[in-house]
Amino acid sequence: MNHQTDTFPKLLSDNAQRLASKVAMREKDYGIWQSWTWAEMRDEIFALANGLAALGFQRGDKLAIVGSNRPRLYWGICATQCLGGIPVPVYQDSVADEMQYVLEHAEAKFVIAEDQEQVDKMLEIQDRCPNMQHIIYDDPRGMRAYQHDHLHDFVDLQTLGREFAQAHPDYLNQAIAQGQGSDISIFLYTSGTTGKPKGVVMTYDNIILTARNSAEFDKLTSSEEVLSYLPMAWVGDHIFSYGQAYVAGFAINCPESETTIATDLREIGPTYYFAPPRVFENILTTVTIRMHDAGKLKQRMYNYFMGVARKTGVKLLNGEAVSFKDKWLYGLGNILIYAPLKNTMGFTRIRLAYTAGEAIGPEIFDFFRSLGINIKQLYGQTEAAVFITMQPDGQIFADTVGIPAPGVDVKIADNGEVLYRGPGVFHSYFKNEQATRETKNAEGWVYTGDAGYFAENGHLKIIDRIKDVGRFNDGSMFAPKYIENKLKFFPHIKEAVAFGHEKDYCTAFINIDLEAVGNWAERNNVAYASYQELAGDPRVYQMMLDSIEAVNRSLASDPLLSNSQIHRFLILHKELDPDDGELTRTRKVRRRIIAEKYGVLIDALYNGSKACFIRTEVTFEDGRKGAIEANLAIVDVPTLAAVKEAA
Amino acid sequence: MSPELLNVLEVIINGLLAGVMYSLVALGFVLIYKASGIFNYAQGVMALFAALTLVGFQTGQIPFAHVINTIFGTHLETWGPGLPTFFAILLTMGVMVLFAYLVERIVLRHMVNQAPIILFMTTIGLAYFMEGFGDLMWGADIKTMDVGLPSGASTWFETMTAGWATEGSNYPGMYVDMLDVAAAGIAILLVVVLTLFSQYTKTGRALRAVADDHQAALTVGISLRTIWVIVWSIAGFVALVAGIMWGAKSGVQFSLSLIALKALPVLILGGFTSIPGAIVGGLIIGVGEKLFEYSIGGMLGGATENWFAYVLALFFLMFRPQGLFGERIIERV
Amino acid sequence: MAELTQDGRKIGDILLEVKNITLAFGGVKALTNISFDIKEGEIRAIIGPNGAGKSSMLNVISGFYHPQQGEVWFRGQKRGPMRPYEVARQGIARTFQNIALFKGMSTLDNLMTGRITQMHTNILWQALWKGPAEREEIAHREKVERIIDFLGIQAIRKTPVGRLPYGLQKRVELGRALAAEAKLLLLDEPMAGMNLEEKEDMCRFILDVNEEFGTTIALIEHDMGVVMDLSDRVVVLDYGKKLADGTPNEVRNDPAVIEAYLGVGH
Amino acid sequence: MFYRESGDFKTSYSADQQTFPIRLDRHVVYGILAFAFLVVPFLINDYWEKSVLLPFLVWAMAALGLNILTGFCGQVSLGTGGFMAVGAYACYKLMVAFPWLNMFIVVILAGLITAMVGVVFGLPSLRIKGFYLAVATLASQFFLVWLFNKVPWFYNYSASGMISAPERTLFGIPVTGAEAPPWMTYLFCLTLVTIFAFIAHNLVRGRIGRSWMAIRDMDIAAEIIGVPPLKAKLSAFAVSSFYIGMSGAMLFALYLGSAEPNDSFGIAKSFLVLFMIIIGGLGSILGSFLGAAFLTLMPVLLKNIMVGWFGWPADLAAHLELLLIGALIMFFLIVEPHGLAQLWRVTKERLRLWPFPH
Repeated sequence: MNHQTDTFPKLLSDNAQRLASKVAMREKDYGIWQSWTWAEMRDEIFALANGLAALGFQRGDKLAIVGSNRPRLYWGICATQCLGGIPVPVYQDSVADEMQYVLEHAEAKFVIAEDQEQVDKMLEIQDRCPNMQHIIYDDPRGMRAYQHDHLHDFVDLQTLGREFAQAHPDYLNQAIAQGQGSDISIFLYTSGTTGKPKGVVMTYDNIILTARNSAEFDKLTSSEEVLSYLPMAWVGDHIFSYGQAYVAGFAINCPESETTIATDLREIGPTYYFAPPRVFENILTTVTIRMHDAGKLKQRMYNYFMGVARKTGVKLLNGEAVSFKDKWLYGLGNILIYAPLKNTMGFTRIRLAYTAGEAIGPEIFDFFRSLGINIKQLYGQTEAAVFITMQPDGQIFADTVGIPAPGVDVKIADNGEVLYRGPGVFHSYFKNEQATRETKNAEGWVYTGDAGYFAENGHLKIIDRIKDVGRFNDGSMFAPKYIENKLKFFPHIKEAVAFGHEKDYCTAFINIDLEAVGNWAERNNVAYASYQELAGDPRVYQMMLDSIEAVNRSLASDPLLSNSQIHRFLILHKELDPDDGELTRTRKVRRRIIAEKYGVLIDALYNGSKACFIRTEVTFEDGRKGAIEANLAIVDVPTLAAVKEAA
Repeated sequence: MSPELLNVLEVIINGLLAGVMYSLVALGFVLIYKASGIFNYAQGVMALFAALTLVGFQTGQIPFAHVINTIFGTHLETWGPGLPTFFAILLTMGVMVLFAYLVERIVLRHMVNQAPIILFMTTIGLAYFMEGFGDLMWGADIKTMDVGLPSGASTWFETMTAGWATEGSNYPGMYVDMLDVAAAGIAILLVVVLTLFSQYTKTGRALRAVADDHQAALTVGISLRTIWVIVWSIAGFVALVAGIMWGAKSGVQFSLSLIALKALPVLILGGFTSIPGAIVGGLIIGVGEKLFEYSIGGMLGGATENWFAYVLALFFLMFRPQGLFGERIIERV
Repeated sequence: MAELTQDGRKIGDILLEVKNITLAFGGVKALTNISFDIKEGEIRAIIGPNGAGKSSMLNVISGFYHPQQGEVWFRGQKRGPMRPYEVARQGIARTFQNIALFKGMSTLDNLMTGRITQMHTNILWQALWKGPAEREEIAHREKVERIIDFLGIQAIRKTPVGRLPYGLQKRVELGRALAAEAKLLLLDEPMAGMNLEEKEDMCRFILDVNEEFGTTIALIEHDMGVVMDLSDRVVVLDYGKKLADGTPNEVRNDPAVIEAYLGVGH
Repeated sequence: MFYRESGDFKTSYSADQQTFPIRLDRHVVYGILAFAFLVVPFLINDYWEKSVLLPFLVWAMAALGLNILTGFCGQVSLGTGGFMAVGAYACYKLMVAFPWLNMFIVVILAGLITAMVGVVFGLPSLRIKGFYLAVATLASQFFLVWLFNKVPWFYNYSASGMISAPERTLFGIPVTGAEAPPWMTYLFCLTLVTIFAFIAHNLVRGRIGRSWMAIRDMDIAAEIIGVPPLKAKLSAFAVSSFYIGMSGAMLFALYLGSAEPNDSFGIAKSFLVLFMIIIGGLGSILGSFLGAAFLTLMPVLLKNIMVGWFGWPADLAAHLELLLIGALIMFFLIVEPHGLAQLWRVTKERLRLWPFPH
């Protein structure tokens, strides 16, 4: 590959010339979208890099990045790479000792922290991280009183850098020139579903090649607009708002704060958008809820035209032929409903949207596609620099994740596990040879840990984590995740946990969606004081029962999974919560922990009792601990006989 | 006494008499403003309307004759000889009460706690409406009003005052119109009655309570609505009286509604909320403008009454922004 | 003679001093022979039971009331009789006991109005807008946006303040006073009618203001706890007379003060 | 429903605080202006000029002026008629004295003269507030009208006591007098009104406008945070009278052609303009136009219906019209005291959120 642009610093210089006056980055700050062109951004980054150099930053030093999506933090990544260092973005919402593990493990010498809050965390764990030498902060608010001997204000550091550049004009250029594609570009720590996070080591080639391939696959241009709101530590954000942005040269936009993302999304109106299924799910839920308050006429209009859209929209998007009448109706609907709706959601300009990480509900998927939003699924993981399979335009199916990404080979192992190989395949796990060997074999095949198979249309279908795929006592396959997803497709079910491994039949925990169910309660004036009370309401149980029966029906129709029909379930008295370790930061279910925590309940599900008492420790927003008690009803669900394939 | 002096005296007396008329109209404003905080611009038109109605009843006109004729091509005029003055007045009073009721029902109750300026504009709207309504109902032509009040110069006063003049200066004596005197008399009577009413009747006390604070009024046990109706009715009567006087003096016609404009300076002078203020203010202005016209007006080309009252009030305000008897405005942070 | 507080803030020379102020309305004496000073960079509290004349004192300082006797010295100069807006131009900003925001305007406009003393382009440029007027507008907008950010009221930037809840209105009013970038900030019961959380925020803001911008602050407050935590020195008024003056501790243990407060049953 | 704001974001303060921040609004306004300037002149005829367009423009100008004083600075004035008279007579004297003077200059000078008069009559506002002030302003109304009646110098000793506009040309085309073609007078007024509407907007969105609104919303607080009441109020009176003066000049020179104090500038006119801004919306530039449109077009409409269709006698129609206007005004004040502008604001919000209710 062209070694002019085989590292990000080189790409930066290149863009700064080709797209000098084109906006590279925006941030909603002080009421307007502050903008930086590629040229300006280069200068900022170089100033920072020189500043770091002035602090004695050495090749191979690690620099941790702690904070939400801020331009200066993104600059931190590239500045580090300029000096041949390794950036280590960290999940900023993780608690101090989780952070401490990552920083210590990564041997971070430098830290760029967003604000006082993050700096405080750093200072708290400093003594346990011997390598940590310098902390640079972005927002000076409240930092005045701090001891500044190893604390640096971002701007001051840049000034320092500019002076350093005066003294050593070509230091930086040399440093950049030394870098090459095979060098380490970044550590991305996976929030491991089990055990401690692993540091995935990526080379420039990994990121840049993957970014380039995928950009070509979707014809991304320098005119895209992206909203960068997902954690910087997550590989997805690193690809979508860093890798692809540098490769294609498009602009990324940082929201004002976590709380204003919706408004910022609406203002920016991205052309290229990634979100995990639950985000799209939330959007749909809010749309439905807000429409409930609308006037009769509006509602009728909305329902009618959404009907039209379901009938026509998807076809139009897939370029299939539709009758003139439908086209005309859709056009009318577009004026009256779709376009305004997209406008309020911020999707007016959207050209391409991706979702991944979890399976997405068909009706959610279709809702957006029928509006003319080209939302597609991809299947990926950190170790692959995201892309393993992706859906080509026009071949979109809700239940499959598409065909192998360009340059990637995918095969299914005998045990049903999905394996892949390609340019994005990670270098290694940092300081964890064994894990590396377990995951990546000699020929470079990576074990995804997911069970799946290629459907007859050549698209990959993921069932579940291979290690979660269990067997019922009768030996038939039990795929909890698959069942849980089917449950979670219902708007009023937020989380679900299915059990059945080495049991006779399948059972489930349900978490209701407070927003959706709460709204339902309001409309049917069901009074409730707390989440717990609402969850315990018999009418809510009935609602869940109906949904579960529906799931059973669909399961019955699948010969592989007909035994997985849910026989009994209960509604949990509290929301499963990352802070209680029940979910990962990316909201994946931690089965082991849940199994331990709620053992009594699981037993109750199988010993036929009608109710069960439970007392649980909880962590509140402010970190205080407490306990809640509840007596949970357990309900039996009618099941159907398996439908024979013939039928 | 020298004729000049006597002339001045004459001017003053006439000024006082005119002033009483101003006070009379101002009174209507004050009543409503005190009770409902509404600055009722329509007061003048109410006088016109009352006068029109009265004349209509007296002469037995058919209401809306003009309209009916236009639409149905009929030629209606009157339904008979008309009512004796006394009944006509009673009937007119009834009409004014009805009017007060309707105003409260249709307009006021929708306007509770609106900005004063909005209320004010509403009453201007009301004025327009009533003017159009009155004209449609009774026709816009100028009518003469005769309720049997004395009028013309008072000869004995003339002869009496003629005597005061110094010998030899064949001074004709002062001219005083009987009508003005009568009007003044009635106005004074009305004020007395009103004062007694507000002092010694339950309703009257309630009214005063409202003026001080609306909550208090409710505790007195009379609904604000009722009170408003009462107040507007009273204002209606006052308007009727004023209408009669001015009507009798210079015919019943549109210009009658302009007496409202005469009353305004009286109000700022006397203060929106003070009945004595209205009276004293009226007298000051009456005398003031007459004197000014007599002494300086001529040099300025006359007709200074149009504005003198206002300019007087204006300068007065510069030194006492809350008017003669109005409550003091205390500024706080 | 700059001294340091234990939390490392600098306290400078006397910024404002009132000498033997006596203020009367008609016959009633609101203030009798009051004297005290406010030093650069400190947080000064004025406390006292209701009707002690605290607000009157503030109104004297901000030039709204003109005392019959006594002098006000600001930045080393005796202040002649002044209209309130002239006082404001000297660099004294304030908030009011019962919020006095401009209800018809947005949060942003309220804050911009707070900077009115610093804006000067003449009416003709204003009419033209493009050019000096717009440049000035933007320059001040940038300053105001810093304050909006500082107070965390971005979300209500363009909302008419009339529609805001009480707590936020208080915050906006503080913002308007901050916008003036005054030397001396007078806060008249900044926490009146707030819930605990709002009070904590407000305390935080007051301390930050004093720390970040080094603004001198004089505040009236009923909540003793708040006063004692916040202020460097406290002056106690009662029935228009000065009861005590000193550090929170001195004041707390002053018998006269205790008496007065037990008197009104706090 | 028609708004597509997503993607229409602001990267600078000047963009953020421009006159029409929303793209669609901007385009619509440009469209309307283009139509008014480039199309209407070719369609206009005498009837439309004299009974619809000119009155609308003239009164819109007056409404702008009064709205600045009453709507933005909170000082109620009933002297509008008087100030219009000042504008008219100033215009007349200037036209006669300097025949060569460009008509635009004349009108603007007339405005300036009125502004000075306005300041004088505004002085009381420093002591007097609210209704007292409102009534006090009537003094100027009556005094001025009386003045122009009584002092022959103002109407150049003409026997009738009326003033009538001599013919003046602009680029060789008569703009005043009987010969002036409709499109010329129309374009003349349109240009003035457009320019000064924008100027008014610039004033109210900047420092001066804020000082006015501060005085309006809470004068004491305003003074304590540094707004000099004298400057604020008098500047409001000056600017307001300036606009009203110009409208008076336009009313006389371009619309009526001749004028006489009592009928043309009587107290009724003062009320009319006050109605315009209240029905249109206090403190809103747009409102001034809506109000002016409503109160100039509606009578025309009513007349057309009653006289034109039903063939009723004019006097009857006049009374009915009076009655209806009075009723309509009351109706409006009851249903939407904040005026048409507010009505529009609400509708717009709904359109922006469409299909959601809120």
